[in-house]
Amino acid sequence: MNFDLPPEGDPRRLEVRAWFEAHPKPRFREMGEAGYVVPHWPRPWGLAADAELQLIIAEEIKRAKVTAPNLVNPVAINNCAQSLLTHGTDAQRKRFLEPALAAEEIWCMLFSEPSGGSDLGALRTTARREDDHYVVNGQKIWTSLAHKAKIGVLVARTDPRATKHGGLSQFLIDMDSPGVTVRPIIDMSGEENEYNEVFLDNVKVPAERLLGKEGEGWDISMRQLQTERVALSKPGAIWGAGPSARELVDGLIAKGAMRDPLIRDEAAKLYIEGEILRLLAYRAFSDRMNAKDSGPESAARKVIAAPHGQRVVDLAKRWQGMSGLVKGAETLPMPEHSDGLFDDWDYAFWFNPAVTLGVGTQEILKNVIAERVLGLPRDRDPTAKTPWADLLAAKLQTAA
Amino acid sequence: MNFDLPPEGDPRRLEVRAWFEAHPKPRFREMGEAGYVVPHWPRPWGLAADAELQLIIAEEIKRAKVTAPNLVNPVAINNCAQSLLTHGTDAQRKRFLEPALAAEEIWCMLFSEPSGGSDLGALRTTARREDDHYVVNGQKIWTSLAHKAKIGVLVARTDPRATKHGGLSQFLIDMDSPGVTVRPIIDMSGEENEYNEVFLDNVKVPAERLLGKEGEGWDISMRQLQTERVALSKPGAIWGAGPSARELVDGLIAKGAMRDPLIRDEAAKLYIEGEILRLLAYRAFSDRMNAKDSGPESAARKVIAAPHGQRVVDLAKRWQGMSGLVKGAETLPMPEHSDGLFDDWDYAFWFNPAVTLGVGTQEILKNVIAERVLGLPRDRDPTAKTPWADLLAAKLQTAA
Amino acid sequence: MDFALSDDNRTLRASAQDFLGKEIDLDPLLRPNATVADAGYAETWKKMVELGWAGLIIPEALGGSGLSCLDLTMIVSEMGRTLAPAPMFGTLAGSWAILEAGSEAQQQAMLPRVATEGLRLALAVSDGNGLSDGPGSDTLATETGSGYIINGSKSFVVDAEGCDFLIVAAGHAGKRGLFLVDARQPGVQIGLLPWRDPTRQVCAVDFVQAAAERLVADDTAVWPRVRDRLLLLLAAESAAGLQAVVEMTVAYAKQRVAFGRPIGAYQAIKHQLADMFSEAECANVAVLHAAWALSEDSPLASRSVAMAKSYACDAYVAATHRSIQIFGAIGFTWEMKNHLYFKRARANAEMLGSPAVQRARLIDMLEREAA
Amino acid sequence: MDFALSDDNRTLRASAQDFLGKEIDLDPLLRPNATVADAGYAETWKKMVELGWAGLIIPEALGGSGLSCLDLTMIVSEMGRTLAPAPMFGTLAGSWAILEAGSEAQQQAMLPRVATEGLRLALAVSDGNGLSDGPGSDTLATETGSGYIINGSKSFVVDAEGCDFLIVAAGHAGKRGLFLVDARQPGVQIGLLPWRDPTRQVCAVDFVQAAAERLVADDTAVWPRVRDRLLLLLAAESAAGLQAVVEMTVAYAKQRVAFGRPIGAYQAIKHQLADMFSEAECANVAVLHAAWALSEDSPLASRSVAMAKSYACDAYVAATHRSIQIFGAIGFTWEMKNHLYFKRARANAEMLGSPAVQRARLIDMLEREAA
Repeated sequence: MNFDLPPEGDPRRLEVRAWFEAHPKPRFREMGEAGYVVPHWPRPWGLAADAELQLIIAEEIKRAKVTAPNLVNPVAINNCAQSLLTHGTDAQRKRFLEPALAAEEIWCMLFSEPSGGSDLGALRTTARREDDHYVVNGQKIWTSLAHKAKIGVLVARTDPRATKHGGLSQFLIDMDSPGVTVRPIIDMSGEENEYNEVFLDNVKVPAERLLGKEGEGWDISMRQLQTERVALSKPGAIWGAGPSARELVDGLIAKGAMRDPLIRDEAAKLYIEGEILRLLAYRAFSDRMNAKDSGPESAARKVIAAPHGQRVVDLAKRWQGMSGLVKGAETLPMPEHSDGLFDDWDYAFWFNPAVTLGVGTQEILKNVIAERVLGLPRDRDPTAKTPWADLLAAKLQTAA
Repeated sequence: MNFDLPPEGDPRRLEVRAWFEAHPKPRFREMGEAGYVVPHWPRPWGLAADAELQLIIAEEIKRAKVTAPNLVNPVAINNCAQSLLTHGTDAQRKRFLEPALAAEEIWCMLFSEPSGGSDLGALRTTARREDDHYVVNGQKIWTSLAHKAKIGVLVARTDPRATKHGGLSQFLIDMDSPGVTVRPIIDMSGEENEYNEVFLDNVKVPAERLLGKEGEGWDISMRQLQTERVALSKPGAIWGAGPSARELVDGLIAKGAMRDPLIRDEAAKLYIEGEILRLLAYRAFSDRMNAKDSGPESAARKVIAAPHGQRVVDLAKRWQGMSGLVKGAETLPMPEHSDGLFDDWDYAFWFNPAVTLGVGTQEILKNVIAERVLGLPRDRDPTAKTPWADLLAAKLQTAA
Repeated sequence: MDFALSDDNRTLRASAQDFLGKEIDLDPLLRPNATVADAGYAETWKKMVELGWAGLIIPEALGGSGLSCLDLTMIVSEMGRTLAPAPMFGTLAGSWAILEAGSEAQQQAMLPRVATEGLRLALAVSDGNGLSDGPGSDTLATETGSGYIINGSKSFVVDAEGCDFLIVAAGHAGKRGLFLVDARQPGVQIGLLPWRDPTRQVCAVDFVQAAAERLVADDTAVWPRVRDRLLLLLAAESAAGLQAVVEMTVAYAKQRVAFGRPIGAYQAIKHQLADMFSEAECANVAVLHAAWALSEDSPLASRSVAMAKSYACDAYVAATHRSIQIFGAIGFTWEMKNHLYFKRARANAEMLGSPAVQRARLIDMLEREAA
Repeated sequence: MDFALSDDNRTLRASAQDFLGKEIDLDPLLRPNATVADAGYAETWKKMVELGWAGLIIPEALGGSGLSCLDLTMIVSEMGRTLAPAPMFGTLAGSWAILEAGSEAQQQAMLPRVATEGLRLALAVSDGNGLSDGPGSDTLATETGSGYIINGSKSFVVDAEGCDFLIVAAGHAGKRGLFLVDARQPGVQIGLLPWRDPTRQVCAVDFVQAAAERLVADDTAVWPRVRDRLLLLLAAESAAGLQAVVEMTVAYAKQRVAFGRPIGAYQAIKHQLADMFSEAECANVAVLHAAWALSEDSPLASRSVAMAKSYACDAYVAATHRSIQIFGAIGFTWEMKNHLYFKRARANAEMLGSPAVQRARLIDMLEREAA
């Protein structure tokens, strides 16, 4: 056991650092060719890197002050594109992977629907096969990046006679297809830069855009969301981004706020939890390094991480007192380099209720732990085994 | 609206006080004849008193430093004897009420069973009719006062072909009958003065000891437990008895412990909650005065009161530091007059986990609020409608 | 002893419910950058004046209704439940200040106009850090021959913009006094703060050589009494808002379906709602006791008010967060009301001393009593 | 970088599990008034000595195994999981004190006997209020010609009764020093405290003209290092006990039936168990990091230990309470193990500084670093 991260003199680190010194402002395509966009993928896209090398590359990207491509095209790079390795055709890999990894084509996930919520399998968007294409109708919601995306990863129902999970398929659709309309959602922070609604009105999707086989949509999507859960559970307050408990404590010390023993104790609790979350994230990394599946245990990390982040920004907000209600008032300081929107303490606070909404509510995560890790009996979903069409007919999708 | 309690000069108060001055050490039977044991009952047992008069009598009993009879015979006086008014025969009222109200015959409740827990309806004790009596077999647990009791209020299954709730009946049994064995339970405080196991081995119970009709046992018992819930929700830490948040705060001030701002804030939270619980208890009283059914809202009070009490004794315990682990070490002070065991801070702490176990777990109480007050869908009990004998045959009482 | 509301209380509450139910429409606030002005702030006030609500706490002799704090609570609770945008807070605050600190002549000059004409007031006590108990050195009054001149600035002044008179806490001769200031003079500059709670109008005010009249009573005696009443207001709004949030969340949980059942059928949700309901009951009784104690001028009033403010605000903050969680992602959008309650809860919690500050005050009071 | 346990770590843990699984039987404690003596306290220690566990942290040169803190954690965690009653805590504490404060000669004189003969030690640092960081004025040492004489008293001394030597913190010349005291001399009176946790032996000790030998090193340099190791011990015990409690509660929830289903099928129970599991994961990784940091003599070690103690103890206290709730009334009886874990958790939380004290220390350290 060794909690030290790869040291400064690590030869692999030196090699990566040398590359970034030779390419001071690399284009993403260059980084992709070097294998630095998805180092854990097999060649030619990645380097088949172990977890330590992945960490080294991530740290060196940060050190070189280069924007990480996965910040620009997270849906493709963190979640979905990997499915093409296992379920895609050669033609699909050829068409999609390069522009995705170079962040030249932004992807978005067309998963959630207004009627669905955490019951993703109850989605209503349909894809009807006609000759050499599918015709898609429906509505998606909570789609990050939809307004910037060229490619949408769509889950839609291709077989209404199958069960709610069994009748789903996944497609890679062009977001500029006729019939696709994107409308931003203004969230309670007052900003509209995060989420969108997407309306799909008789959208024609060529049959070769089907990923995997018909009916595999549920399994493929679940694997993609699982990946997201790992990526999202770092100790920044907002899904790993934004301020962490370290910044909270540094800021409170700098502002002299630790003189208040109530703040002192609360900040200490958060600091401890934040350090533990950091260790858990590294351990998940390390487990992968030891070829051990981190699996549903990662849900445990997220179940702690999400409310942790909310309490971090809450304490920072309460430290402001009355001024905390004034937009633009002085907040705790943040480090100079900024990774994005959430690095603003004020914005992070007004956004924070979403943290426990996105990517599996707390309740679902706790069920995952209880059922898959602890082996407790499963919650029954009375709609799981019935053909979708029968559910619709029985109106089992409206209130009992 | 008027939050003042009945004033000193209230004529009814003066009358009660005069009685206690004339009877400085009253026997319970005298108090019973004066109507002061169950003032809310109709005459001749009570005074048909409104809530205000009940409160006056309770206060004057305390003021006269007389032990309240319901502390000595709580099961009869607080919970069960009242059922004889509605469900008993004349002969039963004649036989049981006077000695019960005079606390000359102590009662106990033979309800809970080892296999049942909060699912009281799943009890297994049977009462088989034979000629002019019933033969009772089974085991009861968590019976307070069984070692002192003359009369046991027994719930047993008289009809195994009925549903789990439908086949139950209630009896008033003699605790000195052959076949009744009482064994004390030693609880985690190390004391054995609170609970017992009761074994019932071919106990003969005369048929005239049946209360109400066969099959009414569930309804009668539920009403008795409901009464208990109201009685138990005063702001003392242990079901209304023992130290309250006021004593906590007084003690911490007296000991100079409020200098610690963490203790100060926690104590303040508890003080506030304690005062609110006091108001809620009075309001329930007042509602009764206005002939308004306080009903399941009292579950809300209990749901707050139980963990409140646990936090009160927990903070007092943590104030002791290491010494808190030493039996007999100095605790926070308590007022001079003591109402019983729980007035010891140390004992109250080591007893406290039981507070959320007795009389409806927190989970059951929250279900009551959610379902009966808020109108949310009921938890399904898949065993509710099936004949008990079939449940037994299907082993639906063991793990799935 | 009677813990139930009187028939008069109930009637008052019902009439407030009736009026506000018809009058208040928060939909205009569910668009970005909307302000109270878009939600009928001025228009609603006009109707309130017609109803006599401008003079609720002003004695009948001065043209008002002379309601007790308990009566008043019936109305302001309903305003809290509906998040009614209207300049009630400022006018109540100003009226109390004049009632407590003004001479008879000053009361005569101002309060009948408030009660009958709907003259709008605002109370400027907080400094830029939100402290309202300080010495007031951020704003200073200078005596002139005919009166006073005020210079300085105040912040977090509720309902200042559009008001007619400000009552300003300002330092003078080393002490803090309360001054009556005509808000419409050039030396008074009022600016809207970018306040996160869009249902309330909160301002910063600068004074440059502003003419002022001193209210006669000593601020140290007056301010605690005014503050207690304002704390009651915040607590009452919060307890009632909390109840509204519980109701709307329960309704949603009955209707929203997941995995084939209403989400309110799941224990995880049921138990959260049961907790929220229980806390709402607690907040409600705490507020009623505080209102009654103030009405009776009970020696326990300050303590009771501090308790009500601390409890109700904490519970409101927790429940409005929880409500968004139960609604799910839709509850996080600007077009739902959830965030309005969330923001009101956060703001009320901070105004005039956070829950933790109230708790510290409570123990102070208990310690003084024990000593 | 490798966050997984090494094969050596795993082997060590497995062998500890194996031994303790066979050896430890808590049933004798599930009768009232039983003490550690009834649960094999002395007998288990004999076997531990045979296994070499008496000298785990004593260097190989002095006859021990020279384990790192990380290695040691594998074993003491298993003792925490099984609540093993045996004089390990006292002997480890004493050994560390001698290792850190003793001269080479003192180490040579004592530690080989500990490692090979199972000489039992106990560390007497806490005063009657449970403070272990004070100046030691409750116990004073006086120099004599040949050595020292100690007078005074100590409390909360773990494993004192039956021990061979005490290491005592006593005041001398205005400073606190550590003194080696033969526990079997008449001037040393050891009394069992009526300690609520029946799995641990805790004593009060009086010294009347007790002969003592001074350990050479300065206490102010030594005590923080010893304390860090003892805090790790408590944290490791707590994290492992927590895991045991989660496991036994999950097992019970699968088997106990209410309303026709295992109680573990209800969301209310499932979610509590999920929370307990998650906190156990957190406690575990916090302890491993602290153990590793101490093993590496990392500058972060003190901080990491304070964090592990605070987190693991809080989580252990919460989970042992929760466990009784999930077991229901049966979990409240003396005949079940639940209360043993509950009491160990409460005791560990208070020993050597409560979780709140550890948090205050943590911020102190962070502030010093920031300054």
